[in-house]
Amino acid sequence: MTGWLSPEEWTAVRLSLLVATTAMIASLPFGVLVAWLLARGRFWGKSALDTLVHLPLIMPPVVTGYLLLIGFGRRGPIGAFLAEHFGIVLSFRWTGAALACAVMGFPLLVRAVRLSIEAVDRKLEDAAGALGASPVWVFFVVTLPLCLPGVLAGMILCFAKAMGEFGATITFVSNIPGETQTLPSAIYTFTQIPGGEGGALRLTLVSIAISMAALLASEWMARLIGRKIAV
Amino acid sequence: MTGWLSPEEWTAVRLSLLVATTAMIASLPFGVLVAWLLARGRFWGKSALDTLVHLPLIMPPVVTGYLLLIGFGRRGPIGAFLAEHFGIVLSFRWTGAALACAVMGFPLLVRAVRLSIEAVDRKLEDAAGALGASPVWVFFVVTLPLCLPGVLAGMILCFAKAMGEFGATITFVSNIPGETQTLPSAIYTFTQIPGGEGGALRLTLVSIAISMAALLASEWMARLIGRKIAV
Amino acid sequence: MSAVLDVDVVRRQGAFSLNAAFRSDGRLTALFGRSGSGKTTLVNVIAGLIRPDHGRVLVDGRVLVDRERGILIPKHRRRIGYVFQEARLFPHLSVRRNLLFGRWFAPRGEPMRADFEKTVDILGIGALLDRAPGALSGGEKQRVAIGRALLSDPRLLLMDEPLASLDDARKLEILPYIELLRDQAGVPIVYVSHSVAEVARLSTVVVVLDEGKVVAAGATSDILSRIDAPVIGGGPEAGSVLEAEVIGHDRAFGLTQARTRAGLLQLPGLFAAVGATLRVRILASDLLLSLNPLQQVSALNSFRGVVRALSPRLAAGAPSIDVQIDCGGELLIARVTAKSSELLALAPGREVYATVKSVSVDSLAGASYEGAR
Amino acid sequence: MSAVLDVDVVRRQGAFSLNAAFRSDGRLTALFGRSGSGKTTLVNVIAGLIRPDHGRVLVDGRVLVDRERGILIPKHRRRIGYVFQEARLFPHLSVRRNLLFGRWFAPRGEPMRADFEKTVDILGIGALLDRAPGALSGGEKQRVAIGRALLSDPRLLLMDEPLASLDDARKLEILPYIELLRDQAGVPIVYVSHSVAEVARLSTVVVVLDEGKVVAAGATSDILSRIDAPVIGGGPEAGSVLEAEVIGHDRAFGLTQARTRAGLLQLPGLFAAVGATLRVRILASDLLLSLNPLQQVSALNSFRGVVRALSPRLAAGAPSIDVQIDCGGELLIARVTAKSSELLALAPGREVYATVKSVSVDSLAGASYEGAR
Amino acid sequence: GAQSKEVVVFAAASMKNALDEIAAGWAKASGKPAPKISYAASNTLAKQIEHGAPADLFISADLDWMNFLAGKNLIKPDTRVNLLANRIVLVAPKDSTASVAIAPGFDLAKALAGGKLAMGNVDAVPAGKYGKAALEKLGAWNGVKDSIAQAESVRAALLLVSRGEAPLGVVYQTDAAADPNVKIVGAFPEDTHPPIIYPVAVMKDSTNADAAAFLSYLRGPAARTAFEKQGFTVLVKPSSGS
Ligand SMILES: Nc1ncnc2c1ncn2[C@@H]1O[C@H](COP(=O)(O)OP(=O)(O)OP(=O)(O)O)[C@@H](O)[C@H]1O
Ligand SMILES: Nc1ncnc2c1ncn2[C@@H]1O[C@H](COP(=O)(O)OP(=O)(O)OP(=O)(O)O)[C@@H](O)[C@H]1O
Ligand SMILES: [Mg+2]
Ligand SMILES: [Mg+2]
Repeated sequence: MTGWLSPEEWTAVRLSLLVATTAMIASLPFGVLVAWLLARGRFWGKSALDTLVHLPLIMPPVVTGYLLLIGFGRRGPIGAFLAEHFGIVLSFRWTGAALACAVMGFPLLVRAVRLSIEAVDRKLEDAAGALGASPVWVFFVVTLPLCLPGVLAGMILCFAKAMGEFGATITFVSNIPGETQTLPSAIYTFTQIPGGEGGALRLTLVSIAISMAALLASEWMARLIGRKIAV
Repeated sequence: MTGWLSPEEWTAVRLSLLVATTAMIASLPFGVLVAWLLARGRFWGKSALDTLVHLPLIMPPVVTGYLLLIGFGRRGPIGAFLAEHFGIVLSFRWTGAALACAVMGFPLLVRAVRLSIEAVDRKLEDAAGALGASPVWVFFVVTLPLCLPGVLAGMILCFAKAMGEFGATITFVSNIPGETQTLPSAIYTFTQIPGGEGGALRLTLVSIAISMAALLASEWMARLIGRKIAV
Repeated sequence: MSAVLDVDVVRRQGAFSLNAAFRSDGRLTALFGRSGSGKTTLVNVIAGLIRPDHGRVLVDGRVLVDRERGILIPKHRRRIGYVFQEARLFPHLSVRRNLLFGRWFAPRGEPMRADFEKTVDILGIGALLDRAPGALSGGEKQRVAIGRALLSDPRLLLMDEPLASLDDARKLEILPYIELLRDQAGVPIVYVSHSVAEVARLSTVVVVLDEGKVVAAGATSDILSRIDAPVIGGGPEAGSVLEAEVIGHDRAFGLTQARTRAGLLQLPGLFAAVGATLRVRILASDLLLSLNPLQQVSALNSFRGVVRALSPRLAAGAPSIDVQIDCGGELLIARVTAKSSELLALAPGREVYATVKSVSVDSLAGASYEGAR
Repeated sequence: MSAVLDVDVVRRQGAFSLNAAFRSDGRLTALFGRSGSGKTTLVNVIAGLIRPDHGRVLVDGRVLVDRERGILIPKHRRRIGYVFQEARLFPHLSVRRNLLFGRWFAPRGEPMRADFEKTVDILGIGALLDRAPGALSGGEKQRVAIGRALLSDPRLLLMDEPLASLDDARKLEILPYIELLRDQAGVPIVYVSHSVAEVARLSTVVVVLDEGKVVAAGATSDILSRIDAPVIGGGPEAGSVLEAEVIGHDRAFGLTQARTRAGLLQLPGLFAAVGATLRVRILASDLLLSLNPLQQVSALNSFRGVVRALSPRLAAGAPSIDVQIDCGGELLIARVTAKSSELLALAPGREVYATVKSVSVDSLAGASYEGAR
Repeated sequence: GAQSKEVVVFAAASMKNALDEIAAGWAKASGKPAPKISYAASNTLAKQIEHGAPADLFISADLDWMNFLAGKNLIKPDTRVNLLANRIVLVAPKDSTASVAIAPGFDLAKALAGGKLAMGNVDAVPAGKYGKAALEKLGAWNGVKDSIAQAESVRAALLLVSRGEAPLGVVYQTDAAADPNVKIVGAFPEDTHPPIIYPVAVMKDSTNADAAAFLSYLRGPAARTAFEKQGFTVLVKPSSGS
């Protein structure tokens, strides 16, 4: 297969895996938190938060990417702040690609987790509370384990999205080989040149193969979990 | 507000609503069916179906659009078949845009419904079966009502996605004002013009407003349903 | 005629394996056994919720499943009313719709045997009809579940501890209704219960399960009068069951007179025709033994008999002795303290009088009670 | 000393409103009442799962909630062991982890009062420890739920029909353990049950609810001997409760002798020190009335008394008469048929002998049974 | 030196084929690491540079976006050069029988016969803008302006024609030449639209000395061959070693 993909393409594959995995893992805690807030919280501005979470879905990816560029770019307010205080530079780095993918996958992650949290029987949470578990503990020892299927589904959606996302990525961090050129960006580039179809197809198949592996792994884990918590 | 948007932009707004609503409604039965198959079925090729459903998420939208064009275009096998036998022409029509949006939203719809179906207590389905309901009836009178929150979530995800989708749409059915120029296409156009940010922002806000309304409506319905089926 | 219930099934689940074979000719078959003995599993097999690994289930001659012959009637074609151990109400439907659920699927044209108004009335759930199941108390849920099963117009009724969470008054109202269903509608019933009183009252056949196996099966009177059958709790509820024929009523005092092999019996008034046979149950602890007939005493029933055997008990409570007395061929059991046994010098062959108060005599299957309300 | 339980709460839910005020000094307070009378709601208020609209709850002097003073201790700080009406086990945890759940959250350092091994043993769930709750039978779930509550080392135990779905033998094993907890560990218990026998045995104070209101509250003996208190089932379980003082044991026969105001009583043997006081319960239907003392009879207890009142009953079953007899100041209730009443010419003022078999005497709170196993 | 950093080039996506080859050639010839080339739409790249993208060299597909950066003072004006030119042509599917003579006042609508004319977005995509200008100049615009299928890129427009969705399309000669499923029906005279120019410049913030070297290589003979192979017209004279 090494012969089948050029070294740059291998780089893109590796980078995509890195970006998708990072995006998935890094957005997980925030996604679960937001999902919990939306599922169980009662606070002012909940609808606003809900809309905000859905924004990357509603807006064309290019717009999302552009807003990221404005906000998190080297000269953007958040980007400058992060760079200055934490030394985190996102613009035109793979970390920025991960951010873009995380943002794009966020609504999917949140929705899946939220649905699962809403399906958790509150009576069990009450029972845990009565047995001495504080709300935070209840969340970690009852709610979270019971909504693992949703967390898993959200993660795989986020991962798959990250494997396919390029509109926001290319707009935010460009398409620099070895740094920000993920598989979808590479595929996109192929579609823009005469005779690029073959290359695009090849890379698409690679992307599908990777996602399929991730999907199978997640289904397998979900089955394991499902067997454990079947009532 | 009429003065705020040009007549063509109004047309784009109307068209987007039409396309998103159609995509959402038309994909619903298939989405629910596939979700049910994935959640409850045991058949050969289930993993393949699972991957297939996720494809639009994994592949860059342009590739999806490209494949749609190849399959459903005037000369594509399915497109030719549909045109010949049913008189359904998708290329350069808003129906094609709806198809593209439906395909792009499909993984989100399916996953949400599937999660909800998986959360339905099988004991209730058993109870319905014992009381004389055939599996099909069980699905319609027990499973489906109980997973309405997921169906609703899937629909809103699909709708939001349709409001933001343009990569596949524009590749498949191009950008014909009044026919296939949806809001995201119009926004995209603005982003391509020096100084077009203002216009892009304006249309993005319109898009957000619409999706927010849909979101609030769905949350409201979910609460109604939730209150009804709270155990 | 074929047996009402003919079961011979094997089913493994985890470490537990059900291996139950029995036939029952009773319209109401009680399943009895300790927690975890496989009652629910067996009922689920009959309902079709669980597929047996081997064997067959026939109800009224109809094959529901026969693995060897490859027959497996799907659960929704079995026409079953199942009262689950947990209520399992449909949370998205109102109480009314839960109750009517089975009706949607009952074949049209056939007249419904259970009347909605009446069932609702007896179960005392009239005020709940428009509520959601989530807003019901435990006992209310249970009652709705019973109603749902009864109203599905079943050809077979499976009841898994249906009255467990109900108060006595409520039980007393529901029991006659189940009897009515059994006798008048002719619906065979499989009834799981831990209450000997319920079982004794309702069932004609008892099947006792232990660790997935049938350890005893037969007529209720036989099974329940076995002393100390360890599986039926051993404790306070041992007793004897007598066949009785109604010979008259004493309307003035609200008493019914019946003849048993042991002698004449006066019991709380029943609506039963003269000549009807019924079964009555006398608890071992309710039977008073004396060497001479008692005079001027508030107990109307006294039988003369001969002690057949003494079985000391050391189970829960205190040491006591269960005395078997042969009264005209009927075996009665009396539980007495060791001290009384000694005082009366009880021994096989000794003649004694066994006395029981009318109010302590439970009449069982075969007769309906005077309306309780 | 402050009351063990001091409740005065108002709570509306839907059409139902709970409006309960009572104080209890008993270590075990029984909640009694028909299905839907508000028992679970009240228990939930005490547990903190439901917030009362008004009022307060104090346990052993500690304010759990006082809406007027704005105090509301969150449920996880109340140190409660709650056995829910439905088991509510955590489906993702093994039985062992379910049992140990409460321990994770109990403050470190304090010694645990309930012993894991012993509790598991008494509940008979040792073989289930590594199972998932989904693979348990109904009764097994219930037992694990009881174990989970006991092992959480609670400062207050709430039990909502904990033994409803268990067989008698199992109940007899678990009851003494609850008594032990109550007496030795000193954990106050609120116990919901439909079983008069359970309530009579365990509780010192009974609170009777009806339609959300407290219709009776007081010492168990007072409440349970009220004739026909309609809320407590009316039916077969009416009886009287006597205070008794242990005066000796008859080890040979396994009997305990006790003195009551009505007279000397012999009852099944107890582990109770001489001088200890206990309460015994005699069912109205177990009491035999005669005009003369009975001779040579297998009943060891006979009291002389005077008829005080006759109350005819027409409730479930058959017409009968509840006779109140004053025996040395203690009021006993006997249920007899109208016919017997006439035969004996019972009327206020008439002198009678009331006889009861030792095996029919239940001893209640205040003494533990001789080990049942 | 050998330790020098790669040159980062931001280039219009349509140049990938040629530029990849040229970059490899330069790396081999100079011994420097191969440039990193980020291909995307010119507007995207321009806006990224505006927001501080680390580009050394920018090759735009039209003058507008280079002017945009020049206006923001983000390029080194003295390095700016018009590198390539392209032409727009009218294409039809390979099996098409349409014959159109592009001339002032020609009836394009008739040639479409009710079908759509595939173009890049006429407001945004350079090829679309040029096409629109040409059609206006030729007086054919009003006849077809309601029959335009505006694609997101010129490649997508080409795809519509090559898949037979649209009977005609306006695309770059470079793209048309490479697609075996289309044939060129006619070329638009160069005077009917603004010149189609690919300008290049070194960015103001670039500190990489190799950028200038690569730029001059782009203007060299090796590059010319590669560009011409893809159908571009090279505008610069062979560099005299600037
Ligand atoms: N969420 C609710 N909304 C409205 N009414 C409710 C709700 N929960 C319970 N009720 C009603 O409140 C009353 C008391 O319920 P509760 O569960 O306290 O009864 P209970 O005494 O425990 O009965 P049971 O013995 O049947 O368990 C019932 O009439 C019930 O229908
Ligand atoms: N899914 C399962 N997997 C493994 N073992 C199971 C499963 N379900 C039940 N069992 C075991 O099978 C045995 C019989 O269970 P069943 O529910 O039939 O008991 P039961 O007689 O109804 O008891 P109870 O009176 O407590 O309801 C129990 O020991 C139980 O632990
Ligand atoms: Mg069971
Ligand atoms: Mg309750």
